[in-house]
Amino acid sequence: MRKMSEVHEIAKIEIAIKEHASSLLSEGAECIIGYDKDGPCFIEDLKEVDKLVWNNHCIHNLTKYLPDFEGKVGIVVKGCDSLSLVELIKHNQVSRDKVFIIGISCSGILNEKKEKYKKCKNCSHPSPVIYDVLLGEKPVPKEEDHSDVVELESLPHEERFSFWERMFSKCIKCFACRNICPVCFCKECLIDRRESKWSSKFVSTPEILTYHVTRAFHVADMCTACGECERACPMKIPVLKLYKKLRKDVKELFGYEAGLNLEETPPLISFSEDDPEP
Amino acid sequence: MEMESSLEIENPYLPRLMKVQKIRVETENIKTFEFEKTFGHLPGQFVELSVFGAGEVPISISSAPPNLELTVNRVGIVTNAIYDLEVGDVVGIRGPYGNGWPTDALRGKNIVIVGGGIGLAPLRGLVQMILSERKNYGKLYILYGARTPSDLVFKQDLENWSKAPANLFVTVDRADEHWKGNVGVVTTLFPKTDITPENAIALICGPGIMMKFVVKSLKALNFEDNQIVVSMERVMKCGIGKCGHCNIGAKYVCIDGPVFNYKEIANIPTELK
Amino acid sequence: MTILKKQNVSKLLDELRREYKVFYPTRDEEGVISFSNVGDVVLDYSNSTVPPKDLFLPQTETTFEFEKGAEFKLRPKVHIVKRIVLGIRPCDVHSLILLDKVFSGDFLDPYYLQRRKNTSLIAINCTEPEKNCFCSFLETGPSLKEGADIVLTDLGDLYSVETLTEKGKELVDNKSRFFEEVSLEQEIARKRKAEITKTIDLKEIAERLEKSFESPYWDKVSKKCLNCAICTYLCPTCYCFDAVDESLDFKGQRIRCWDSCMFPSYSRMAGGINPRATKKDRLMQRVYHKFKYFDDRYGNFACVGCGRCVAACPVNLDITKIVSEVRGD
Amino acid sequence: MKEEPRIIGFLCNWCSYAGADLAGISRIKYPPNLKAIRVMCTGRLNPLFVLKSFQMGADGVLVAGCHPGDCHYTSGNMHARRRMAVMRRLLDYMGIDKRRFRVEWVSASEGTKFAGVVEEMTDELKKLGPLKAWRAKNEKNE
Repeated sequence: MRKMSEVHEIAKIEIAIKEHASSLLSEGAECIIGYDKDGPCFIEDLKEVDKLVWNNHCIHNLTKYLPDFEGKVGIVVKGCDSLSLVELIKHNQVSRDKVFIIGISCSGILNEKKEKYKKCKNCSHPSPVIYDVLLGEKPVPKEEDHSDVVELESLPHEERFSFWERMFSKCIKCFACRNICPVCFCKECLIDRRESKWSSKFVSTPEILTYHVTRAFHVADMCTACGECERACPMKIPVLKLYKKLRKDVKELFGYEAGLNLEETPPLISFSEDDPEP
Repeated sequence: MEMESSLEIENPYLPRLMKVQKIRVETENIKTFEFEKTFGHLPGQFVELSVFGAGEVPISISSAPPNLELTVNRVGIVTNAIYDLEVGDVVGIRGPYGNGWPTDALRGKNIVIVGGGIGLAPLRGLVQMILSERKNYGKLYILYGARTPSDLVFKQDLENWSKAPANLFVTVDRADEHWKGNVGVVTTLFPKTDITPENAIALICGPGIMMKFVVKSLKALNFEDNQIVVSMERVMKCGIGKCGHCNIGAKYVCIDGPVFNYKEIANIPTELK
Repeated sequence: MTILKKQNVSKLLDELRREYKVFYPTRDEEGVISFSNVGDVVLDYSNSTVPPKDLFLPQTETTFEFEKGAEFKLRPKVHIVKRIVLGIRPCDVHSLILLDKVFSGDFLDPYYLQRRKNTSLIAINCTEPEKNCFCSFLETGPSLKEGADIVLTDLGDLYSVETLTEKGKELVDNKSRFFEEVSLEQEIARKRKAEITKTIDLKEIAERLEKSFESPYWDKVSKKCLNCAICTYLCPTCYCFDAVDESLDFKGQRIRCWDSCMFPSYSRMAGGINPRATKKDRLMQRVYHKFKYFDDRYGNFACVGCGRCVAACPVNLDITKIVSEVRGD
Repeated sequence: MKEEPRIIGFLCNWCSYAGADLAGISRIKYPPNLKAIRVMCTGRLNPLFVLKSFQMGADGVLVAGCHPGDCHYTSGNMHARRRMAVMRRLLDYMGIDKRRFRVEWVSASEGTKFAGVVEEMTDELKKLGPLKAWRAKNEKNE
């Protein structure tokens, strides 16, 4: 059960979102990317501002859509989503001055069964790290939780492999994990380039493993563990367990965490003389 | 495990093996391959050509029956593998597929043939057929355009056609120092002709954008939609109406086409992209 | 009427397995339901995550093997094992009726048809549909009248058994010791009525789609689409496939695998021109194909109302909403 | 008969490939289990190269390049060092033992070192046995 004060807070945020949306649109913004009752929505008309909602089900990471727009846009961004936005700006996919960030301090999103999403239970960034306006009271951040990664790491190699093998044998290669990922912004994915023969349409477990590991590696220093990939997966493959491992390693090896600030150089496009040996 | 007897049906996915008999270089990127004369086809039909290991692609037949010639432009993995074939190499061929040009409907008509680039390939067999029974048809106009003089295909045929009882007009988008003919896209040829829509049928094949403008020019000459016939290109994986790739609206290019009366597809917005 | 007691299901399954390869719904640790021939049978499911179409049109299959050498060899690989699919839902049975239309016709597809011919279907009527089910609007459920050999209906601790074909009747007769005869009235009274709550407005859909090619509605509705293949891969009626060669040295195989019209590569021609270049084009293609083109060609909508695409879409795109809303003006 | 381990070696053109050459010219004996693939620089190595090697049946993968600081292209190997560090841990996490993926710095003059690395790795892989897990197998539900 949610506390009364929380419900009130949520309603206040929704009103504020609508107000900001209205003023942005009247100032000439191309679009407001927010939530309506059916998930992501794109408000271009002042008359439609009332469709915008904020509630416990606004799970989608809307930053995915930002690179689709050229003009000025307003966007509703939760704490976790803001990390992806930092990465998008850092990698020149979005320009900071063309986006107005309506940041929301979030206390966790509920799934269909009215339970908090797994990733929300131990949220390390409930409040946006980047915003133009911040709505909601700042909740207390927690340390990023890597316990599931550590647990898998402690198993022998064979068990680790059979875990992933069982999981990935379910994969139907729908590419939802890739297509929903905000930092998978390549215009053409290496995996789709049939000329190169690096990947095949043949669906077999080794082929699928190669796809997932390749993608994981490509987003190693950009993944913010927003968890959209895992949520999108129709086969309920815990892919976040893979990406969180990379976040953990990149932090341990290079002291870097994706999404925290705009200044730090991503570690896999730079180096230092005293890097650890592989 | 108990086995049940297999269905006695022909496997339409199994190509027949054929050897390349002759190769003619058309341009830097285009070659014509000749195979043994085994099956009858209609001008405008196509085959599915396999280079095993590279894959399979639909290729229109560029000769009149009974000759089987395929003219291929190297643009992707498979067509590059085809380009590299040598005489004697084994390929797989399925087909012929598709409807072909409406040859019966052309009898007694004035015929306007418009080709762009390698789009002349499916039209070549038709021209050959018309010329071989010339008296059955009215006037014959052949309008052909390519990017540069070196991109013109079937140079020997063009030479022959210029002497045949036909009105041949050739143009290039960009000329070189030796080019003395017309310069400009294929639609710039129309004013040089005396084409009228009376008792005429126009048959077009070329890149989507070229066909779009040719249709526009023909309509400016008062051609009706049903006097315009186009040959379409789409991604195809099966050639037999199963794989779903080549649909234009409810039509499949592979079994309902590749030749369409423009009237059939005129109202679908993606048709000539 | 004939009944099958629930406690006899696994015994019947063991018996059938001696003669057939039997596929049935199973549930894994994460709750994903898929058809398999190993693991525990699950019949109290509402709908499988992945439709059983992959038993007939596998996601990946070898059509033939080739070997280059002094002599060139082609070996087709057509599948001829006798199978039973147990526990298939009415909507999925109807999807197979639609796929039959595609894979027969002027050209027969031996891979699909062979599997269909050698597979018996034991369907199970729906008593508890999911909230995204809308089969009643397409007349593909919740109860089955054609398409399977046997239909079961859940009546609490037993299933009523109905045979729809000779093949089904033979099957029940051969295994008669697992079935019982009981009086009719008593069982019918216990039958629950399945309730479909989701709606779709199919009225004049062909005309509405015809008129809305240029409608700005499509720009709006397609904006959130991610162009992943969930909706098409999980759709029991989507049949598009790709064919590719896989080879090492002199040996190889031609493979056909599912393809999705949601992928840009689906319609991109060699050389780079793509007649469906935007996600709007691709979403339109999916909707038009399902509710117009397929109907024009085969006389049915290519939708059986299973609701999988609605339930699984990560951005809540709802085809029932699109179909109900789209207007020409 | 016991299966011999198969190692795919990605050797940089300027140092390690020359190092391997030197090992050959100097007639240093080392196991024939390594299939060398020359790349211009370890920095050119796409992670897919490593993955694909395992997928296609390699039991081990060796990446060898110039010593840090000696890259022909100034910093290619420095970038590779970071990438391969991440890759190695990732593969280990996926169930491919760390010892199956080695990154070594071998200069053009280190023929002996190169031979030693290959020998060591071959021995280790013999102990670990073949990596069956990732090899291409296919067709479910038939």
